[in-house]
Amino acid sequence: MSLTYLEAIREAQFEALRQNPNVFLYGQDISTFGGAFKATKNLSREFPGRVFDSPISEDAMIGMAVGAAIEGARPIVEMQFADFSSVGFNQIVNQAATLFWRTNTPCPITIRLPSGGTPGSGPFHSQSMESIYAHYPGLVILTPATVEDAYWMLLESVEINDPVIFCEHKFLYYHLKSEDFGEAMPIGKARIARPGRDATIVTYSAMLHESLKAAEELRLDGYEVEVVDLRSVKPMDTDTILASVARTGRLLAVGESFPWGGVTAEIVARVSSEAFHLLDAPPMRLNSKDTPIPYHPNLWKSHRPTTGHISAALRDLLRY
Amino acid sequence: MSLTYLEAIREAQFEALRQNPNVFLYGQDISTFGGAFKATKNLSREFPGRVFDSPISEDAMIGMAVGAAIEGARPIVEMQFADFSSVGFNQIVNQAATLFWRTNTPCPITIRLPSGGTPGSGPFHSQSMESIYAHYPGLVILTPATVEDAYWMLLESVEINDPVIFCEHKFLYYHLKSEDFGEAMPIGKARIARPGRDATIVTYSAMLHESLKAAEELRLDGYEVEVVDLRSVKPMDTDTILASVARTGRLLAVGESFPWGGVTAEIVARVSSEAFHLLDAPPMRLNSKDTPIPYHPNLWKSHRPTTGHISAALRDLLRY
Amino acid sequence: MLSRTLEEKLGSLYRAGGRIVGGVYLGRGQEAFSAAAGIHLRWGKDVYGPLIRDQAGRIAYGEPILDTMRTYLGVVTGPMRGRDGNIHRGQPQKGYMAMISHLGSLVSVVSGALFARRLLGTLGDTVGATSIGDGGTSTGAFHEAINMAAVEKLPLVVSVANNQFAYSTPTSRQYACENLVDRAVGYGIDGHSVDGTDLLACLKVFRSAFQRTRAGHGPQMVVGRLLRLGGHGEHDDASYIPDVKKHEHEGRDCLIVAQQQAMDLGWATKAELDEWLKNARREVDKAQAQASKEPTPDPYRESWQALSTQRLAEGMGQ
Amino acid sequence: MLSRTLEEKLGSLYRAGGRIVGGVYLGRGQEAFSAAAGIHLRWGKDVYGPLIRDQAGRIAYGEPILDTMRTYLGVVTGPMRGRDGNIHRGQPQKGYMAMISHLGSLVSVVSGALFARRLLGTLGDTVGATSIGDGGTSTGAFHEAINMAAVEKLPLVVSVANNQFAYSTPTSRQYACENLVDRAVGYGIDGHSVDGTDLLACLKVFRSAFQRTRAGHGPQMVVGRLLRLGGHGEHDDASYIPDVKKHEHEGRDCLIVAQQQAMDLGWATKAELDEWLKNARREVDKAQAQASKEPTPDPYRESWQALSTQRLAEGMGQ
Ligand SMILES: Cc1ncc(C[n+]2csc(CCOP(=O)(O)OP(=O)(O)O)c2C)c(N)n1
Ligand SMILES: Cc1ncc(C[n+]2csc(CCOP(=O)(O)OP(=O)(O)O)c2C)c(N)n1
Ligand SMILES: [Mg+2]
Ligand SMILES: [Mg+2]
Repeated sequence: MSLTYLEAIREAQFEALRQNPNVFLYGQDISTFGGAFKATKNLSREFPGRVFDSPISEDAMIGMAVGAAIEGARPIVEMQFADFSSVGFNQIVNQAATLFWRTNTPCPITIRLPSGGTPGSGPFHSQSMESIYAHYPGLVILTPATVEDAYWMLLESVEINDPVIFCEHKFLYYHLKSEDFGEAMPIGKARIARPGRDATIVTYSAMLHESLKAAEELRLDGYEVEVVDLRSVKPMDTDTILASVARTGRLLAVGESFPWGGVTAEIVARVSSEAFHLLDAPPMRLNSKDTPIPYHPNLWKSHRPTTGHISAALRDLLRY
Repeated sequence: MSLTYLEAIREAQFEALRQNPNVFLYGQDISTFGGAFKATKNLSREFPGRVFDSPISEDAMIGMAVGAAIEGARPIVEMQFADFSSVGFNQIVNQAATLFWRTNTPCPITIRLPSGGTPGSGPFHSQSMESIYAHYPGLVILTPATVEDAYWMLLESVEINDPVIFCEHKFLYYHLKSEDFGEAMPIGKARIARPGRDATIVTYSAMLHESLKAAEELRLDGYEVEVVDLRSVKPMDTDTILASVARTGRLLAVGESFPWGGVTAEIVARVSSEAFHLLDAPPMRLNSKDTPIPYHPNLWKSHRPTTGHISAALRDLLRY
Repeated sequence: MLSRTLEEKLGSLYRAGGRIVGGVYLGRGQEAFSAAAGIHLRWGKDVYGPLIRDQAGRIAYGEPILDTMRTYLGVVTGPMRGRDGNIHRGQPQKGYMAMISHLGSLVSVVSGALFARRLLGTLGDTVGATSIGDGGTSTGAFHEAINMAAVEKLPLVVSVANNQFAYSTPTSRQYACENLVDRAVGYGIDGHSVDGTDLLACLKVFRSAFQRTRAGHGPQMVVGRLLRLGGHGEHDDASYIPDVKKHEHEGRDCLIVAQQQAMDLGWATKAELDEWLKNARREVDKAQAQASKEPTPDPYRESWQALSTQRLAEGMGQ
Repeated sequence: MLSRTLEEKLGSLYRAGGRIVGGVYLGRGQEAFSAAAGIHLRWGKDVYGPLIRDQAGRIAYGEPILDTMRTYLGVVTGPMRGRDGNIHRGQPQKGYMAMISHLGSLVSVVSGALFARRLLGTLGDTVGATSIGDGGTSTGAFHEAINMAAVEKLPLVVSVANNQFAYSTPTSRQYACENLVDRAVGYGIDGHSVDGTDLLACLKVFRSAFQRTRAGHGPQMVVGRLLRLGGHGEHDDASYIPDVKKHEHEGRDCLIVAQQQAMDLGWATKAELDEWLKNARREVDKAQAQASKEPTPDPYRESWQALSTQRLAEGMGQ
């Protein structure tokens, strides 16, 4: 049996609903219809009365989840696309994220954001918002890159007593497959997705796979590039990053969100500040371009980093 | 005559209204009442029919400004506090910021965000959101630190054919005074607020003044710290930053927004990537703490960077 | 006059019917309602902010079919130059607003344009119109914008196409009132209800709504009851639309109704209608042929600049 | 019974009247309306999400005066521990929600709590209540939340305190309908209108609203017409409130009205009322004296952790 990343997300929700009667799902078209991507397929049938279609009201959806969490429920909220969470932004960063700090009341909600670009999706169905949410205190930001992580991290999200922004990547939904869900790895730890000694790529989500391909390309040139999969961008596992850079002396941070600030700037800033002496070359970063995400696949392919861009950056980095 | 930072903002709006009949003001309580901070005091009387009280509808306020800009008007929108722009977030980052790129139609709107902390203001009347907005393509983010910049940059904002997020700092409203508005300096250029040779602080807005005080403290220890005032965080004047670091070899980035990602990470990442060889010590950064902004002044004083924190960081940096 | 109007309308309906290759979110079943609004708007003069299912309204408004085709095909000659696509197209400088995906957020933009025109003295007899679906009425953006338009008493007509579903979500999970038109009184604006499958009725109600708004009575809300005859997008088989019987009346095809009306009133014969359809098909084919020949965007020639102000652009490429 | 209710109410009104040192946003003129809602709620049982001007409602609900005082003084013994202040206080674990500043955004939180109780089987006969001002009704958050509560048919009472101004903004710049209660029908919920200066009337209308919502009739909207007797905050002299005459009726002090009502109905004599006032003052003074002695927060003992999950905290201090 082979499971996709999308199926892993469904299965994790199935498991969460099965294990804990306090879990419920709330989102647009997620009940009978099973969601725009079918991430909740059949769940309304398997768990009657626990999967709800919501009105098109992202602000109220998050607010309602916060209220439910206060009462001991553990809601999983699906945003139809990450991009639409901009409408629920205030409730996420000001209501959910501050609740515990202000009132000592835990806020166990999981917000699923179908994230990232796919061809032809355009400026409003392609965004990667992890950099935005990670800026705010009080949120946990997860960015699974594998089928296994999609499953285990979503399941663990529901157990976490804080608001989790679960950035699942739409490009991986069908592309990525695995035989089983393997072993759980704790949230907060990065993973060495590929060991190497000449340079370190720190990345996450769909960019992991582009990076792995680039590392493979560089192997043909005789380089061993280490690839670190962050898994969660906040908390960010600085120790694992620094240990890798200690081995390789070279850093390339790769992300799919917009280039100004965000995950890759945070990676580079941490490494430069905390492990300056370990660096043999200037740290580099690679992001999407500083424009909205283009509709036409020709443009889109150039907008986000892909294997070609990453290989080219690596060559620059290694040449230094 | 002595003018405050707040008066500069009023005067700039007066001048904008006077110079250009297409300018109008839209915001909560800004008409007869003159705004929560009196930044539009008397303007409704001086320019009848051009200063409007809006309903409490931040989303629609921004949308309406975009529509008006499309028709050739040049709206200045006041958010009562920067924090409330979270409700207009979607219209800012997805409607206003993408308009030109998508449709080739300029979007000359200025959004004034009374930003930053003051004692007792708490989590929702103290935020600095420049790091959030700067992440998005299509926006210009201004962060004036002086009375002169408050005046000239606001006046220039209105002339810019793109959406401008004007982050004016509430702590400076009354504290900061100047004899006159001096000379305009173009947006996009940073300013050496204090020359030095031993270390560079790159900062902006209210943190400029804390940084200048810290630099003064360090002078007593015999150090000459250069202080760069970014003025606009996006575009960020990398050339001026790098030229300063070339002189001093040491970098400390100071900002008031939350610590994860954002302006200081961007500064450190740029310098590390583009001028690695110029650095004699690991670059450092200083931000607010990673919690909501506290209500009680005791906590608040420790939450954001102040002279003491900056001096301590500088000493670490210089000791390296 | 009415006949002429109707003629244009039917033409547009046909074209909307013989719809575009690559189109994804269709307005099948909503053409009469959409076109009846669009026909009251003057291309290049009035402000129009159409939504997903307003192909018919767009044509009635005056958008050239070629622009539609170019946008769907993403060629650089189209108004969106491949940067954005399909239903997001528009030409804001002409008053033809380009929606973003976030439902509800276009209403305030259309309002802002009208507000500015009044302020700048360019309003004249122009008006604005925009649309929303039953689902979109649940957004805060929609509420804020309607309320603001009411406060500003703008000359705006808002069509609410209640097609009984928002994607798969039935109205029972979207709102709890009897009829969405009941919201009008709470905003202090005029509300109109109409059978959205009946072209003549739609024309009539929109004519009166536009008259009223032009006469200074402020925003008008027109709620049309109809049914989306198809999936949400072309990928969707709409298997969740449960009992066709339940939707018997709204479920009738407004296009067939309109043709019958045209014949009954003697505005067109069956032969003429067939001829229009043929012409429409020909026109669509022609546009498609033309657009297909045109160049798709080239990333190396793309400016990759989100700002219009060159000197402030950072050019943060890879 | 009614007498007892009223007694508690008056007590709370008095306390609300002899209000707290350091308080900034007062509910003067709104006590009757606020308390009439709060009195129907059971501390530790029902869900209450009060807003800025609900001091009276909070007391009627059962919040200890000492918590109020501690929060205003920012001492660590208060429910907010100096981290947040004044009107933002609450104890969510008890069903007493702690508002954030963003108007409208608490309504969905209160709804969510009720939704969860129903789902988890803990609802029983409990209900929820929350408030909004005339200005707050313009927020998208408010609209989305009310609509959602209506769809979910939650046992929720929403008080709309129409005090004629939002900060300085008169209702003519806030909405265009006749009466905000006209929005109820558009949400498909019950609407009630009341003279917010008349305690007896307020008690009556809220009693019926709470009865109806408890009986399964879904959300209830109660609109009270009144006037804010003072500035928006204590820094504001409200010089923009133009013609007192215009607001003659709403402008009367609900507290005086209530006292008169109590005496007319023989529930209390003038002497008793005076005694209550004295007691209230004493209680407030006592709370103030106690809270003043308690420690303010110490940044060195503060955890500076925004997450409850220790192992996921980054501790990004300076
Ligand atoms: C704010 C927001 N949330 C979610 C979506 C995703 N979405 C696109 S269309 C749609 C359904 C719209 O339903 P309705 O408004 O009734 O219009 P219809 O498709 O029926 O014409 C949804 C949920 C969106 N576009 N915007
Ligand atoms: C979303 C949002 N925008 C702006 C504000 C700033 N603000 C605080 S109170 C207030 C006026 C509120 O008026 P109303 O709702 O009528 O309540 P009242 O003060 O009259 O009781 C405003 C604009 C806010 N709190 N939230
Ligand atoms: Mg619909
Ligand atoms: Mg009010």
